[in-house]
Amino acid sequence: MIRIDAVTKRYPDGTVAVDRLSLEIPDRAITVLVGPSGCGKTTTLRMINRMVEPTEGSILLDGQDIRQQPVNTLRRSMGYVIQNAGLFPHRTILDNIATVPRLLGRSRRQARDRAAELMERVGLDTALAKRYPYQLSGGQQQRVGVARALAADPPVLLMDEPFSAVDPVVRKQLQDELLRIQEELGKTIVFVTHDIDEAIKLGTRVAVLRTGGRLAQYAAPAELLSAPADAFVEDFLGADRGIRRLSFFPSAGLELQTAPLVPADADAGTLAARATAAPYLLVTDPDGRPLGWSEPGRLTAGAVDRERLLDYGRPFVPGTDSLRAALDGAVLSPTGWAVAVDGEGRAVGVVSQQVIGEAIRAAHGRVAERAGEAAGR
Amino acid sequence: MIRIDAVTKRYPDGTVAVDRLSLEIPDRAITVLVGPSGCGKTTTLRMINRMVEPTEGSILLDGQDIRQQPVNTLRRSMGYVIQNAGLFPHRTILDNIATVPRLLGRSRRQARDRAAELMERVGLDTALAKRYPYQLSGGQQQRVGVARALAADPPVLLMDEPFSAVDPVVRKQLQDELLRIQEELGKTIVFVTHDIDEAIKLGTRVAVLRTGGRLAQYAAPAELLSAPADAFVEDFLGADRGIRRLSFFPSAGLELQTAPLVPADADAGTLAARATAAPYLLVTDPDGRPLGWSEPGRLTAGAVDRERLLDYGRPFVPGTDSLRAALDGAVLSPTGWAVAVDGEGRAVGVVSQQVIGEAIRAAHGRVAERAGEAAGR
Amino acid sequence: MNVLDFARAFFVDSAHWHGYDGIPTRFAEHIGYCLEALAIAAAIGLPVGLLTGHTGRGGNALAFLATAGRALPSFGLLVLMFIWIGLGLLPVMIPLVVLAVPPILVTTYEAVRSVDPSPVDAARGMGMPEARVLFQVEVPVALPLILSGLRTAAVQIVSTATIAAYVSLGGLGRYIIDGLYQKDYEKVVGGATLVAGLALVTLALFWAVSRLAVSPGVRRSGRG
Amino acid sequence: MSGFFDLPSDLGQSWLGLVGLHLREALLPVLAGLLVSLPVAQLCVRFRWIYPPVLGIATVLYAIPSLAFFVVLIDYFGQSETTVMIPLALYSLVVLVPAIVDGVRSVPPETLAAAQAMGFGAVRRYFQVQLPLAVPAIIAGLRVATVSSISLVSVGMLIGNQGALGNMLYAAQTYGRPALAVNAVLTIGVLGMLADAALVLLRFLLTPWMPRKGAGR
Amino acid sequence: DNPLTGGKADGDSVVVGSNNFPESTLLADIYGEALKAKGIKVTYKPNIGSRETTYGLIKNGSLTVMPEFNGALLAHLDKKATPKTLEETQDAINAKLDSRLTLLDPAPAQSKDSVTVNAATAEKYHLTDKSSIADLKDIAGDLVIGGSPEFQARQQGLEGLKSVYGLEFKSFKALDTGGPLTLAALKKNAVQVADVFTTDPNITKEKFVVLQDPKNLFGFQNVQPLVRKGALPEKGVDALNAVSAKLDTKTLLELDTQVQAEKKDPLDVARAWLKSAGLG
Ligand SMILES: Nc1ncnc2c1ncn2[C@@H]1O[C@H](COP(=O)(O)OP(=O)(O)OP(=O)(O)O)[C@@H](O)[C@H]1O
Ligand SMILES: Nc1ncnc2c1ncn2[C@@H]1O[C@H](COP(=O)(O)OP(=O)(O)OP(=O)(O)O)[C@@H](O)[C@H]1O
Ligand SMILES: [Mg+2]
Ligand SMILES: [Mg+2]
Repeated sequence: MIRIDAVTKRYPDGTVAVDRLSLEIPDRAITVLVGPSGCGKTTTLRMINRMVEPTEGSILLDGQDIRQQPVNTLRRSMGYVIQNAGLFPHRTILDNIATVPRLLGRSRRQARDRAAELMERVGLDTALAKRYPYQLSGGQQQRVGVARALAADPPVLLMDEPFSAVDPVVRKQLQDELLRIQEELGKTIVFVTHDIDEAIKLGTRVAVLRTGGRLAQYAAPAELLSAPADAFVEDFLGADRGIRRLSFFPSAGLELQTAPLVPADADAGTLAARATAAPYLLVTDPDGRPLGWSEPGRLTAGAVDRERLLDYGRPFVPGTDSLRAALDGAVLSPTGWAVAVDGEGRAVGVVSQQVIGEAIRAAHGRVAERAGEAAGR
Repeated sequence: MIRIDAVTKRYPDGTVAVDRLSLEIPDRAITVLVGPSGCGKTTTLRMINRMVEPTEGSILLDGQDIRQQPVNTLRRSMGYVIQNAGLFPHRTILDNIATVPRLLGRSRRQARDRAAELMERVGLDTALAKRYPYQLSGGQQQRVGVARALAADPPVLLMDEPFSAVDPVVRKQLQDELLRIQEELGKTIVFVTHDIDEAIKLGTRVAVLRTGGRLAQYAAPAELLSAPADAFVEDFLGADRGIRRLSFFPSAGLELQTAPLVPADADAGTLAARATAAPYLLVTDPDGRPLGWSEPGRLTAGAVDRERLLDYGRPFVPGTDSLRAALDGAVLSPTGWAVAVDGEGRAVGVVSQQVIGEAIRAAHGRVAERAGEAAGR
Repeated sequence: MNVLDFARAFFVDSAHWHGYDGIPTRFAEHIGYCLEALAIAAAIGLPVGLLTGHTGRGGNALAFLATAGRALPSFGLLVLMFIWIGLGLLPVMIPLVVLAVPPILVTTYEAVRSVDPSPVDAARGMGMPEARVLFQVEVPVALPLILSGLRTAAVQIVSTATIAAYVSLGGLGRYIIDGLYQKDYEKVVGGATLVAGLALVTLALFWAVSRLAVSPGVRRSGRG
Repeated sequence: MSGFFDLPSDLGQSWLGLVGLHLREALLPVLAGLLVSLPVAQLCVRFRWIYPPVLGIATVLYAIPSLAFFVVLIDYFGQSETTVMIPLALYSLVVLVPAIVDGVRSVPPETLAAAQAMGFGAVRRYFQVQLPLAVPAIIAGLRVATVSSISLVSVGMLIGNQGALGNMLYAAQTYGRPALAVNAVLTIGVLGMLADAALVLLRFLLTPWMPRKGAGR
Repeated sequence: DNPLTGGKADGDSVVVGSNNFPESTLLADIYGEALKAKGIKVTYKPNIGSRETTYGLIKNGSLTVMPEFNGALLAHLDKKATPKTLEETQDAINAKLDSRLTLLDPAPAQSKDSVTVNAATAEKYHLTDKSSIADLKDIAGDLVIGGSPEFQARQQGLEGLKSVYGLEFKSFKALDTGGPLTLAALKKNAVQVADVFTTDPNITKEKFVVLQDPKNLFGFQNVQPLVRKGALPEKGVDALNAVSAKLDTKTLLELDTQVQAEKKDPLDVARAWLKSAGLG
């Protein structure tokens, strides 16, 4: 665990970048520092690997003051990833990644083998190994940066706005990969961003800093969304707080209705039987994939006019997707019902917006209960 | 009206940047070109002011081929705003803005007066007039860019990712200001971005381009969200399509309930009378501002324990805010009810998630009707 | 007779190809002076430039020194040093070194200063000792510019080493000074041609060195 | 005749006179070089392919020792200032042309695009945008060219008292007065540095629009 | 005249030039001041360079008056000439002299190039001021000779030493025209033999030994003004001839000593002498 203890950083010019900050950064989780430009995120991060020395306070790594070990040893035990990756332009991708193992005295061969292994882990084609950084796209460079930081298998990873220079699509990929890597490797990651969405998506815990380097709130993302500590945090979280928070409510418990599902080739009897099951029926193709909604009265056996079916929105996968996806599906369809599908896209049920609403309220209840328990302890 | 007519641009190196693109750009509206990096947005924009000449096809401005007037006359009739503003670093802010009026032969005095006027219009303190660009923040520079483009009062404004280099908070301000300016001045604006949120927020119509410079879809934002033309557009719009679309559904028609509102100092009689009105009551302060929800049973006359009230989420302003805000409010509160307030923040009613759901379905219906009418015509 | 004829006449005259005043001897002498001067200048300029560039300190003092170095006239220094020191190689080396240090110093400083800070930051962040940061990151990335500083210095030395002849040393300047006093254009043009040729060879050498020594990653990303 | 500023009669000038002469012989060539460089550099910017050959020719000229130039030029221009100034002007090209080319090329593309979009024609764009923005680079080049020109003039002494302050070097040798050589070297050095400082000041005055941090080199 | 010569030989001003050695400058000052004393406007162009250069300049009109040494001038004009007398020298020169130029009366003062060895060499090879250049025949191969760069290519230089005395030195070191480089080199034994002017005050001071020139390679070296025809008014010609008449070798040596050893300004020395001789 990294423990930042009442740390203040005053730069020689008098700027107070960080002001009496205390944070406990749990092991094997992603802790995100977020806040407006100039609020001291980078400074805080760099104090952890002593690229900046605190003016006051101390930082403990597993209970030991980080000033007690030689600075370069400390840094080698922490991966560091920055915006634009900061790759060495004069070295090939492979040698970039192999840098720290080489620093640690590994043989060139060993270091390169390790580098090749890491390229795969971060999703880079090993055909790129002999290329130079300028021959890579921004997203690829960023992956190399992550691989390089991981090369010595350090327990801690410090990441300073690593994805902010790539376009939104690639950024999403990189975020997903980071989550995957984190799941596989269980590193202690401190991640700096100024993008609240990124913070909420990636963070196990999120520390919101305000200008002047003071801590505004430090909480799990769901808690941040449901109970912002003050107006500053609330503003910073933006307008969609409620809906975004639904990302943390699982859709697993939703009670799906299967009665409104009818195959396109259903016979008249089936149709008649389902007619009263729901205001709308979801027509599916022979594989069970949703085609669209129809009022029961408009359906005739064996002949579905696909053109006349109503849009079924964007289906969600119960268990995998959150209530947010379910609600999105429900409000997207004119019927107000969301379609649930399995991993292969086959409809497994439908759920009304009302049921989703109840699930949301129930989830609120559970959160409140847990909060109560936590408070009671 | 600007009419892009089957325009193709092939660069000398063989890259086809724009491929048989046809677009009608309406007057006095913001038309947004959006698409992934390299899809030909900048090329398209620059063909409009002939900084790039089409290989094939033609562009008409108010029915006249743009090649028929002298190129510099054409360009002076169009404002052009780009990322990082492209300000002249060697000229003061005032002189930057005064550039085009000076080119058009206005006297230095006149041009500067005009420039000062424009600084105010775009929200720049005139105290900045004598500064040089390097002395301004990114957001201020971008405002100068807009002012400069407006200086000659051109009917057309071409904007190429003007806000993409500033941070999200400033970016939102700039977007809001652009909408305000557009409302005041009624320019024909062609706006390039790769950010779909920006496109949806600003665009009267949005043209989605795909890599290779072909048009994927050209529609109003609401239509884009409800009926993406294909999987590419759907992917490009991202996951929150349904909820984002609610931004275009007004909250004005929502039926508000006032019965659950109780003042904090309500007497026992009032409390009793309201007890059955709803599962939860919204307690308000003496000014009528919401304090929080409570189950009726938990309230005792004259003594509200504010700590025990439930969070009322983020209230919405009926008429001003959209159904998106209302739904956000509803899912944010553990009660599932959204609070409506007036401009001063006084509670004017509450609405359940279910009612919002119905309103959404009704809105869907209206859209479908209008689409039907449009198709029928 | 035009310049080309003079040059041809100079080179076809077999008398110019052997003996103590022959082209091979003079050429070797000239190269000797140049190499020595460049080596001394590099030994002064490179370490100081690397160090100041790496720490980012002393830039102003360095700029002042460099301007001073450039402003001192090589020829004047030569005469002064001759008056003070007398005959010998030292009076020639001093002005040549004074001439060559500023470009090496300033370019090296600028080259290291202008290295993209993010790889350097990353290098520190991964626990590289400062010396390695300098020699394994900053220097390889700054190498093209550092070489260009050395190249400028080398070409200036090649051209200026001709002044050695004024204090009765050898080198290609011999032909030019002798040619001047003997009113022998063949010698002057021939000598000048040899000097220019040597300068071109120097350029080519530096080009070859930068091809070999500069990482393709830096070469391509630098100038495009 | 032994004071620091007492010059032998055969120099035909007072110390101050030599300073004036020196400045003229050094600065006129740089000015001429600048006037030639501007259009040449513009051509190089316009037509990229002529830049390498132009640079190549300039480099070769630069490599030719000034004395060799003098000897050949004496036949055409005699023992005159012109003879001394022509090579100096040629030398300034090798510094000025790349400086201007780089300066003009380093104008941010978005600034140029903005100018183009505002309807600036090519000429206006050159004079109102590219050239002013290239001023820092041009002056950086001028500083190097001026300082080396000032120091190179002294070689003119070898062709018969055409080296202005450099002539003192000859006198120092023949009359065995080292002080004269010290005087010459120091005066030339100080002149060079003053000229450099003047150019820095000029840059400062011409570019109020540049961030004012550090003095530059 | 070529307008581009940059010379100031226009109209009324007389341009007096000199070669790049102190004696030449001193002579130019003497002749120039004598002209000034007669009210003629004078411009000096001192320290120009070698004869090869100055002869070209006076030919093209950049210079009007040039103090010359008749034997050296002849050697420049005609390498083969071996005059036995002063008259023969004058005739030989006049035969080859450019038609636009003329020589005024020669002065008795002579300042010859010479083959001079330093003290160490003299001692080593037992050379005295009675020894002849020819005595170097056997040892020349071990000796380095120094002189002005032009000495290397002149008849009255390496070429003559080879053709007249059959000397082939180990190598030649280009120095200056009997100036500080030559002295330094000779003193430091960087050269063992050098071309030193016979009027050089350093010869006695440094115990250099001037070798005899029995074959008269360096010929007559009388000081003699070379002028452009018609460029000098009559009174000027008279003034210069009057100066030459009073200038003998002893005087010249004395004046040289004042300039080179006592470091007086040549102009002051020239004026003082002219005054004392009743010419200024
Ligand atoms: N070396 C320094 N000297 C002086 N002030 C500094 C220095 N580094 C940073 N600062 C100042 O300290 C404050 C915090 O800087 P820091 O870089 O930590 O912010 P940040 O949160 O990372 O901002 P951003 O989002 O822009 O990266 C800022 O006001 C900054 O200007
Ligand atoms: N001058 C040019 N010469 C050759 N190809 C070009 C040129 N300009 C642009 N292109 C190419 O044309 C395509 C479209 O470029 P364009 O700049 O219009 O894209 P864009 O949509 O604006 O991209 P971005 O979002 O990155 O700004 C790209 O593939 C680009 O590489
Ligand atoms: Mg930061
Ligand atoms: Mg673009």
